[in-house]
Amino acid sequence: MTVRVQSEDFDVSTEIAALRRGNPKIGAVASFIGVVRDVNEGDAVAEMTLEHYPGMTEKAIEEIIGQARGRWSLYEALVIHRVGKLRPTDQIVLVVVTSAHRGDAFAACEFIMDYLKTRAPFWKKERAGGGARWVEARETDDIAAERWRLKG
Amino acid sequence: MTVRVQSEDFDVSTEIAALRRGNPKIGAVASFIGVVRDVNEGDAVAEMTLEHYPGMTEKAIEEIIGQARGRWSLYEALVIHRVGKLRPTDQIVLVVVTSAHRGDAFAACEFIMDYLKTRAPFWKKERAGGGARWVEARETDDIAAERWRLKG
Amino acid sequence: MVTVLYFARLREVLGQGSEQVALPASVRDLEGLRAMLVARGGAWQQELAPTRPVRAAVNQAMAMGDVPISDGDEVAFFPPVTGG
Amino acid sequence: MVTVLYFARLREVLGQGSEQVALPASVRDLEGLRAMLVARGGAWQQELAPTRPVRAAVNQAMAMGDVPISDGDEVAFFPPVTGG
Repeated sequence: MTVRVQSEDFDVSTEIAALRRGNPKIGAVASFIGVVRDVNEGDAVAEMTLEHYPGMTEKAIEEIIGQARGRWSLYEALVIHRVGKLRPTDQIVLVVVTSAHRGDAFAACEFIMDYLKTRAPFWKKERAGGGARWVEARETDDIAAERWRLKG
Repeated sequence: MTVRVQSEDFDVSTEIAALRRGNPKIGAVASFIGVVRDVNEGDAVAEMTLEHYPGMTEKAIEEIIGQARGRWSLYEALVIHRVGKLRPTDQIVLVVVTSAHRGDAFAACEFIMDYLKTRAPFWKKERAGGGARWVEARETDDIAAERWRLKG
Repeated sequence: MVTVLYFARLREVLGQGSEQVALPASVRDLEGLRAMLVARGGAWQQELAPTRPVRAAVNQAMAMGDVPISDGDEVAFFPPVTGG
Repeated sequence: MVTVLYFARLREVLGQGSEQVALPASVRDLEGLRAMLVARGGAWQQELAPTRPVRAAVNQAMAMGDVPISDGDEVAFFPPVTGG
């Protein structure tokens, strides 16, 4: 498993190629890219800054991936999360999961994203027209993470 | 929506960039790549040939994407499916879905793959050690497609 | 005349990918056409028998037995799909 | 002494990202530390009040109120996370 917290951008093709390398048993690659939108809750967003808790963030994501590996049959999993200043259309987060069959890859990829949204210590501050404000946690993210308790 | 049936390989970064271009409202990009495995049902696979029904295949995939658009809030959807001779570790299929929020993107991407596996006219012939054989449809694929009837 | 297409295993076993078939007045739907082809015997009888998991399309849309067919239609028979 | 870290809005409002805090013998768990900080009044009282949705970690693992803490530990307080 690979976890990286970085200010640099990433390229999904490059990351998938590295994750697949040397494993001809992989049949499925599910991936997710989170992107900065130019609006959030109705406000135009000009820029955002992502803060994290160095050390704990990486551990929390490794723990999330570990849980996914315990639930589904996976080969590899990768999470890259950017920090620092980001603008609309910038990539924020990449999750890639490889497995033999697609069901495992899809489920694990979505599980990792849902848990990352509620468990990994990152915080967003948005600068919109009127000023800067810390983004409030969304109840829908808690619900998204919670539903995995009822499943498989 | 974009549907391509082609013998050429594809690059996921290039395809995602084209799909995202000019839409700063996209917050989520879910994608799936299907890959030729070197084993299938216990047999070593040396090569496979993918046949399709020109015309109907494209229509069937467009119909599947249309159904996904009716169920979830999506911006764009792309399906590329290769035909002709493929070898282990070759990419077979790419599905990319963009949306404002990740739940829609994940669900639609998996739905499109599940329906494509049971509704789009493609057939695989595998050449293994002993000779060539047509791959039999898997009951698990029917089950995967069927479960969407109960949802959403 | 209807154009009849065969794909994958069916194409190989029946030895052709397409043919033109004249429809007798008694054949008005997909099931009728299938029965007419089965009546040829041999590989046709074996491969298109009602017990076999053959799928069909009429004018490039998946179709079941009672879908009407008429001159000019494109009808296809093929095994369950295995793409993706 | 424990190291106490603050992140995001808490870091800004409390005006610091980290501090060293001497633990009196009466403070043995996370809840005790939080109450001790609330007793400073002002922004501390307001931001760390039990009614506020503050999250905490002890030695970089998410922690609830009765988790014991002792000298040398790293304790962090922060708002609900909003990454991804």
